[in-house]
Order: sequence, then C-alpha cells, then structure tokens
Amino acid sequence: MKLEIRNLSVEIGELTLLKDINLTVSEGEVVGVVGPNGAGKSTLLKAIMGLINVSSGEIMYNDKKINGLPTYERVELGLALVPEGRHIFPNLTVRENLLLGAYVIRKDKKKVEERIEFVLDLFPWMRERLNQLGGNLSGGQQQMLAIARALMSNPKLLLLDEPSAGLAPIIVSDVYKVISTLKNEVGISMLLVDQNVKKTLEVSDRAYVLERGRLVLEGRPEELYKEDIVRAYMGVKV
Amino acid sequence: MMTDILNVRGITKRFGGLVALNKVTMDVHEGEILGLMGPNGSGKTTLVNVISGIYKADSGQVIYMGRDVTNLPPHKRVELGIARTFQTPRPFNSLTVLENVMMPILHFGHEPDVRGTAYKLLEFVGLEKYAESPIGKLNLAMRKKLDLARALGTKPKILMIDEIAAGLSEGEVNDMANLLMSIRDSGVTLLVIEHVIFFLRKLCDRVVVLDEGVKIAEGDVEEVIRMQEVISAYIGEVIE
Amino acid sequence: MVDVNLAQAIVNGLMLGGIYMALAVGLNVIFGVVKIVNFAQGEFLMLSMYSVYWLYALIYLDPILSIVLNIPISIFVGWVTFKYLVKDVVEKGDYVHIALTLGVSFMFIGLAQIFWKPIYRGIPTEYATWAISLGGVNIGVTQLLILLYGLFSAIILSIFFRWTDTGRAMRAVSQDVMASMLMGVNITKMYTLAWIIGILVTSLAGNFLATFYYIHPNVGQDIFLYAWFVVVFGGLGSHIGAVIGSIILGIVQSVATMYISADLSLVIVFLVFILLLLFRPEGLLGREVRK
Amino acid sequence: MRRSLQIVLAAIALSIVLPLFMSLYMLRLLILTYMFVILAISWNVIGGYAKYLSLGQTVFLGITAYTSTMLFVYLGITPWLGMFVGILMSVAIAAVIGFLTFKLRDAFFALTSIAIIQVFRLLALYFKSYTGGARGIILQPRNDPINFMFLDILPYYYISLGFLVFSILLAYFLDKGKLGYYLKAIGDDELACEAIGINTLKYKIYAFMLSALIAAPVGTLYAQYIMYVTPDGVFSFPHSIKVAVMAIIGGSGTLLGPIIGASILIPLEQILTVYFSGVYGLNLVIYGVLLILVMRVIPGGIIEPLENFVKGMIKNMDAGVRETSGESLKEEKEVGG
Repeated sequence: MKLEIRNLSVEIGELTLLKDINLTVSEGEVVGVVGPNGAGKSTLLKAIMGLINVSSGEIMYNDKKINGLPTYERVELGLALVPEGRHIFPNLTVRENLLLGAYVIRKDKKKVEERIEFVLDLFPWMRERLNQLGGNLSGGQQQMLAIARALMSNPKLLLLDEPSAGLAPIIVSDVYKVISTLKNEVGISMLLVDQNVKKTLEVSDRAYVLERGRLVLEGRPEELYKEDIVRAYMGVKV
Repeated sequence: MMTDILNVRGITKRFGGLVALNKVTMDVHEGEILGLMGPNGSGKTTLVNVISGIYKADSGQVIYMGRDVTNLPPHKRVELGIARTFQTPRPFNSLTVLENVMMPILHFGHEPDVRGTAYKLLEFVGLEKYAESPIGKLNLAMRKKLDLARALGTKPKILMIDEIAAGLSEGEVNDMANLLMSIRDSGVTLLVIEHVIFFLRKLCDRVVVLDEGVKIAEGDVEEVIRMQEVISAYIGEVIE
Repeated sequence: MVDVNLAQAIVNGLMLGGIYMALAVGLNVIFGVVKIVNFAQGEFLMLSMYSVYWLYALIYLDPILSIVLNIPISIFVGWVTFKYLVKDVVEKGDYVHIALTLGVSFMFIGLAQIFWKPIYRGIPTEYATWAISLGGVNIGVTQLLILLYGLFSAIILSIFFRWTDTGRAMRAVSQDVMASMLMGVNITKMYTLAWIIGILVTSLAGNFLATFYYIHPNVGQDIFLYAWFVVVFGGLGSHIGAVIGSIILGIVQSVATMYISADLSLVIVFLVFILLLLFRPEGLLGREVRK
Repeated sequence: MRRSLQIVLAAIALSIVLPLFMSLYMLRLLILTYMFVILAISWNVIGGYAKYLSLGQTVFLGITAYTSTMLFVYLGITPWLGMFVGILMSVAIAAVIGFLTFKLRDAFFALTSIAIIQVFRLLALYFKSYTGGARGIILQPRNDPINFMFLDILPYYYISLGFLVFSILLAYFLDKGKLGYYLKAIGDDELACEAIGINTLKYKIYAFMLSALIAAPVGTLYAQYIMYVTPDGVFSFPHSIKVAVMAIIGGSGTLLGPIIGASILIPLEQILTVYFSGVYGLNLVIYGVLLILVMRVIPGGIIEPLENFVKGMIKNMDAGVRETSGESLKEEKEVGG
C-alpha cells in the first residue's frame, strides 16, 4: 500500500480549499494531519475518496492515478473513510450497518462472516447490540460503529475524519485505544485527521500541520513544537 | 452601569439523545461586540437558532430588553430588533443585489425612500457598484456582506453573525472586521460566532466559550484564549 | 351481529384497497430510494394494461399468464425511461421532478390516445365473474387476486429490502447518500434499479387489473390519484404504511359509498386525507422529511 | 423604457382594431387564448413566484362560474353582479385553503391542490338539485347585455380583452411591487425570509388570494360565453395542469413567461386540432414533450432564450441606427437594461 499526493489543489468557485498539497502514506504507517477548523482537513480526505472534485494535482494509490475514479471503485481498491459526523445509517441495525461496510466483498459470504467476527472482537460490546438500530446508539458507540463499518471491507488504507469530534474526553480515549490497537496489532495504514492534537500526535508516526489549505509543517511528532501548533490554532503564544 | 440587551437563561436544547445546549446562561451588554467561540459542534449555531426563534428550546428563557421572547416566532423577534446572518449566505437569487437589501426595508416600511435607504446600506458595506447585478456576480465575501446589509435593513438592535470569517482570505477577514466595528459604532450590539481566533481578538470586547453545549469560559479575549480549558477544548488536550 | 351489508362494504373496501396497494407499493419504492415524486406512475400502469390487452388480442394470451412476457417488457420500459428521461434530473429539486414526470405522463397518455384511441376496452376472461360467497358476502376472485398481489409485492419487497445486499444498499442510499458511496455502493445503479423495480411492481398490477377493469388511455390518471393519496396517507416510503393506508382509504371509500353516496365517498376520502396531512404531514407511518 | 411603452400601446391598439376584420374562428381562438393567458398569470402568482406548485388552479374559475350562474338562474341577479359575488367567494376560499395547506410543501402541496379541485368537482356533481349534476346548468342564448349575454361574439372578445388587460396590470404591479419581491424571496429561501422578519404564511395567503382574484372573473366570462357550466368543464383537473404547464413552458416566475406560454400553446393546440383532427391526443404529446424538453434544457422556460434573442435584435437595430444618426451609448444601455 502506498498513497502519494502530488501538488493537489481543490477550488470551488473562487474559494481555494486546498493548495499544492504533497503528502504520502506508506505501508503500515499512521500519518496524522492536524490543523484548526476550516484548514481543509476534511476536504483532503474527501478528495482522496472522490467525494469532491480535484482542481489540479494527482492522487496516486499503489502508483496508479485514481483522480478520476468514482468513489465506489476507490473503495473496491482498498480505501475506506470514517467520515466526520460518523454518518452511520440510523434506521439500519448495527449488523446491517456492518454488512453495508462489507458491500464490496459481499459475494464472499465466508469472508464477510470473518470480518464481522474480527470487528466484534475489536468491539465486544457490539455483540449484544447487533439488532439495535444505529440511530439508538450513543455518540461514542456510533463512532465505534463507523470505524467498525469501515473496517468491514478489509481496507488497506483507513482514513479517519475527526473521530473525536463531539465526544466526551473519556470516550475520546476509548476511540484512540482502538486506533492504537489497529496500528500496533493489526498494522493497518491510516491517515488520521483530528482536532485533538495531543491524541493525534501520540498515535502518529508522522504528522502534517495544515493551515488555511496549505501544509505548513511536517515531521515526526516529537519534531513538531507545541508552540507552533498552538500558534496555528489559537494565533497566540502560550 | 452597563445595561443588558439580551439575557439567555438556562437554555437547554436536545436533538434526540444529543444535548446540543446544556443550561447555557449568558448576557449580552448593550453596545458591545461579544464573541461566541468554541470548537465545531459545540452548540454555537444552535444557540443562535434558539435566540432567533428557529429552534424552540426545551427549557430556559430568552429575555430581550427585559421582555421574555422565548415563545415568539422568528419574524416577530426580527420586528423587535433581533437579527442574524447565516453561516452560508442565503441571498434571494431571483432578486438583484439592491432588491435583496430592499426586502426588509420594504417590509418594515419605516423608511419613505426604500431604494435610497437600501443603496446607502450597500454603500456602507461597499457593494454599491453591484446594486443592479444579479447575485451570481458576487463572490463569497461579497455575498456575506450582502447578508449583513440585508440584516441591517431590519434596523436591528442586536445582530448575530454566524461565522462570517470562514472561507475568507486574510485580507478579506480584516476588511470584514473593520466593517463589523463600524456597524457596532452605528449603535448595533453584535454577537459574533466564530472560530477564527485572530478575528475575535481583533474585534471582541468579551467572549463566551462553548464546548459540547456547555459554557466553559467567559471574559476578556486575551485572557480566555490563554485559559487551559479553552485551549484543550480547541486542540483536544493540553500538550505537555 | 355484523350487518351483511356492512360486511360486504368492508370486503369491497379491502378489494379496492388491494388495487391501491398494488400501485402504492411501486410508487413508494421510487420515492423512498430515488426521492422522486413520479407523477407518471399511473401511465406505466396504463401502458402495461395495453401490453396485456394486445398480448390477449393478438395471440390470445391470458392476462395472468402474460405476466411472464410483461416482466421483461416492463423492465425495459423502466430502464429506458430512467436512462433517457429521469437520470439527469435526480439531483434537481421536487419542482423539476414533478414537472418532468407530469410531462412524461402527458406524453404517454397522448401516445396511447393516438395509437389506441380513447375507447374503453376490456378483456373478457372467464373468471371475471367468479366469486366466493362467505355467509352472504361475495368476494370477486379477480379482485381477491389483486389484493393478494398487492400484499405479495409488499411482502416480497420488504424481504428484498431487509435480507438482500442490494436491498440493504438501497435502504442505505435512502438514508445517507454520502455514507453509501463510502461503502462502495454505486449510487446511479441503485437509483436505476429502484426505478425499474417501482415500474415493474406497478406494471404487473396491470396484469391483474386488466382481468376486470376497463382499459383506456386515462385509466392511470384515474386510479393513480388515489394511489398517491394512499402513499402520502400511509407515509411516503413506508411499505407497511402503504398497506395500511390503502386498506383504510379503500374501506372508507367503500363504506361511504354504501351509506352515503358514491360521489361523496370520494369527497370523504379526500377530506380524511387532507385532515391527516394537516395534523400529521409526514403521513401515518412516515418519518419527518426535512428540507 | 419608452420603446416598451410604445410596443404595449401598439399591441393594445391592434387588439382593439384588428378583431373588427377577423373571422369568427380567429376571434374564438383569441378569446380562448386570452382566458388561458389570464389563468396562467393567475397560476404564476403562486406557482411561479412563490414556487408552490398548484395543480388545481381552475378551482377559482369554477367557484365564480357556479356562483354567478346560479345567482342568475335562481335569483335573477345579473351575472355582472354575480361575478363580483363569485370573486369575493373565490378570494375568501383561497384564504381558507391557503391557511390550511401552505404548511405543506412540494409534492404534498401539489397533491392537496389536486384533492381540493376534485372535492369541488364532486360536490358540484353531488348537489344535483342546485347544480344540475353532471349535465350542469345550461343558459338560453339571447341578446341581453344587462345580463352579460350577447348573440354577437365581439362583445365577448372585448370583455375578455378587458379582463386580460386587468390581469396583466395586476401581474405587472405584482412583479414590480412589494408582494412580488416577497414572493420571489419566498420562492428562493423561506428561512431567510423569516430571518429578515417576513411572516411567510401571511404573504403566501395574500398571494393565493390575488391569484384567485385574477382567475375568478374568467369563471363568469366562460359561463356566459359557453352558455353552460358543468363540473367537468370548470373544476377541471386537466385544465388546471395545462395552465401550470403553459406558465412553466413560457417561463414561470416571470412577468411575460405565462403570457408567452399560453399565447404559443393554445393557438398551437388549435392549429394541430385543425390539421390533425383525427389524431386525438397529439396535443397532449406536444405538451408532454415540451415540458420534458423545457425541464431538461431550459428550466427557466422559453422566455430565457427569447429574451436573449430579442435583446440581441434590439442591440443590432440600435447599432444600425447609431451608425446613421450617431445616438449616444447611454440610450442603448437604457433599452438593453
């Protein structure tokens, strides 16, 4: 697995959302992107999934240009996104949500069952709630379900958009425990976008700081100075 | 002694199981620019929707100039002087720029020269050159200014401005801040929702910070943005 | 003791409800998934009844047996209309949907009038007059068949939506298009499929209806208005709602016909419909549609 | 501006003088066209500006037709007076219907509007002893101007012309006036309207009342001209749809759109019936295909390309004039804008 983004720009009308982004994710790597609201983090992930049109630049996945592909083909290739705001299907049961996550491998029933067992091992509480409607879960549970659902297709690269948004601190820790497990025990490559800088940096191998649509800093977490990040967010030195 | 133009008393608003606002209480002083800040999903826009009457609060009161307006429909509140703009501008696309601004002036009928008054408002926000243009000719910053001009057409006493800096370039943000200050100088109290912080620092006398529907801080801008709770609300947790 | 007349009226209402049900189910699939209000749905029924008629008139094929041929014909008609007429406007607003599908409806009615003339036709089947008598209450066999077809299609579709990957994907699309895309669902394919299913279910109702009902270029308009009320009444997008709605409206109409007047029965149906809409705009079992 | 006034005056003069030399057929065609133009204008108020798709617009025509005719037949009240009673009834009923149904949107509103016209049609069928049921009420032709009855067709023509001018004037003042702005704004974004203090329900009801006011007089004219009133004739769902379609094809939400739409489609329909009299249904196909085309290609209606074409023509003409007489640029701007 290798994702390489070259000189990516996204413009909508007169609005520039992303400008000349260069970014890579290698096999087994967890890459974090942090930055304040409106910096373009979600746009970046949407562009990778084909939910938004790219104005210029290239998105290379395993050395193949995927810019023009429809979203469902990108999912078939092994990309999966846990979208911001979770977007679970509220009127489908937990099990049905998971089955939809396995939509691209639906022909292989055995594989689907294997994946269900895999995510249920990851989220044991889900076992008892398989027949509940997704909309009746709590916010934290919905977030876990969204992650579990994305894992169902056995993706090679998992994109996570604001997995901690709107969750209580204790739940945020749970979410990040899952992300660590995915990193350390499953070894899945991830591109993680979050407002929670500390958590993001803790789990990332490398990180980028995005500000107003441009990548302003890049490096290993320990190389990124706290001051720079706080300044990017709050505009003040603390 | 400052008088309050608006008091929000213990507002709670739930959507299904989600508590969007949890017993929020705050006061807006007459003539100030109050910043309302907080990360995404903290309930800022919900609060504006409750104050403007688009949402009905589950509990709590909205007191405007000493009067309980909690149960008034949105258009009645506008009549009393509570106006707002939207996060994404919502112009009337089948009307020209000038006609957009004429709408509220026509409606309230407190000006004999509707066109002239509308034109003056366009001049005030710097869009007079586009008076006869269709909306399609305006870029984002201009559409936001048009929203402002239209809201000013209702002769508000308090104007709530929802994320006007989002999506604008740095130059445009400065320009917008100056415009808002001149609106305040004309005697309108402003409640400014924003998460672009340098915009708030430039503009606000005071800020209120919401996080997950709860008010976590209130006070002077420079003090508030250095508070640990606020920083951690914004960037998750404090980095050691 | 239940009055025999009342029992007969209720049974008639059930049968009438069966007709509405068969059509409402098809409408619902399209509205539920594609989110298009198809004002031309009745014309697909009309076209189907004509194809049943001509299969009977030309090769003497029984209206029920011709289902076998009507299935591929309806699928083809559905596919062509979606691809060449509807597909490009799916993303547009309701106003465009209504106007466009009204246009399709006019076009089909006009074409039917040109080709087949506005005359009332019928298929004289042997079994059209067969009836089952239960304690003085008569049940027409053909009407019973369409009621069964209505129930059958509602059940089959519920099973399809509940237990198959494609059906589940369609439900997902109706709830959250973006998330469905992220699951790897091809949205256009789902829209096409839902449209075809909606047209197919409605068209096959034509096979049953043609056994006892008149065939005429306007037949779709006449029936479909009521089917639409049923769907809105029961809650747009809800299959159970459509089943319950069609039975309620059918019985209201039939009982009112017996005890008040045939003309006023429709007025009463309308008034019930309007009252419900005013107090529960989302319909009996519908979820609130946010705009 | 001066040029368009000239055009309007010329058009009025022509429509007053020309009929004196026209065949009976042409006059009938014009009267029919005028009636549909009025109805399309009436539909446009609510369907075009406020974007509430009413599919039962002729309900107001029916109410007035029955009111004035019944007052005349049973009480001997002249239809001239009965017409005003009918208009009042229509406007009042519009207010009630509007209050009940404007909370609904889109398909719900469209369907309810169909339901309402059907209810009126069925009521007219049911109360046979007053309305004559399906056969309706038939008037005996005679020359009786005081009671709105003429043996000659020209009076009907001039009356319909009068009504047409009246409705175009109303439409003009609506388009340029306060209510027109409100309705366009409501059609664009109801929430934004509430946010600047506009009680949208109130203005939608006003608009529906105005729309009833425009359509209503046609009811009495129609009844007195055709000399009979039937439920299917006046509470007509097909006609209601036609009215909406004409306005949409012409260009909904514009002053001229409905006028253009009805002026093209009614004569077209009539010509087709003459040349293809055997081909029943052709007009429906034309309506259908046009509607599909407009929705897919020019959602704004025929008026969009037409306007551009006319503007281009005027520009060219003026350019030619300027070359010879050296007129200033300022004039061109005035004409073009």
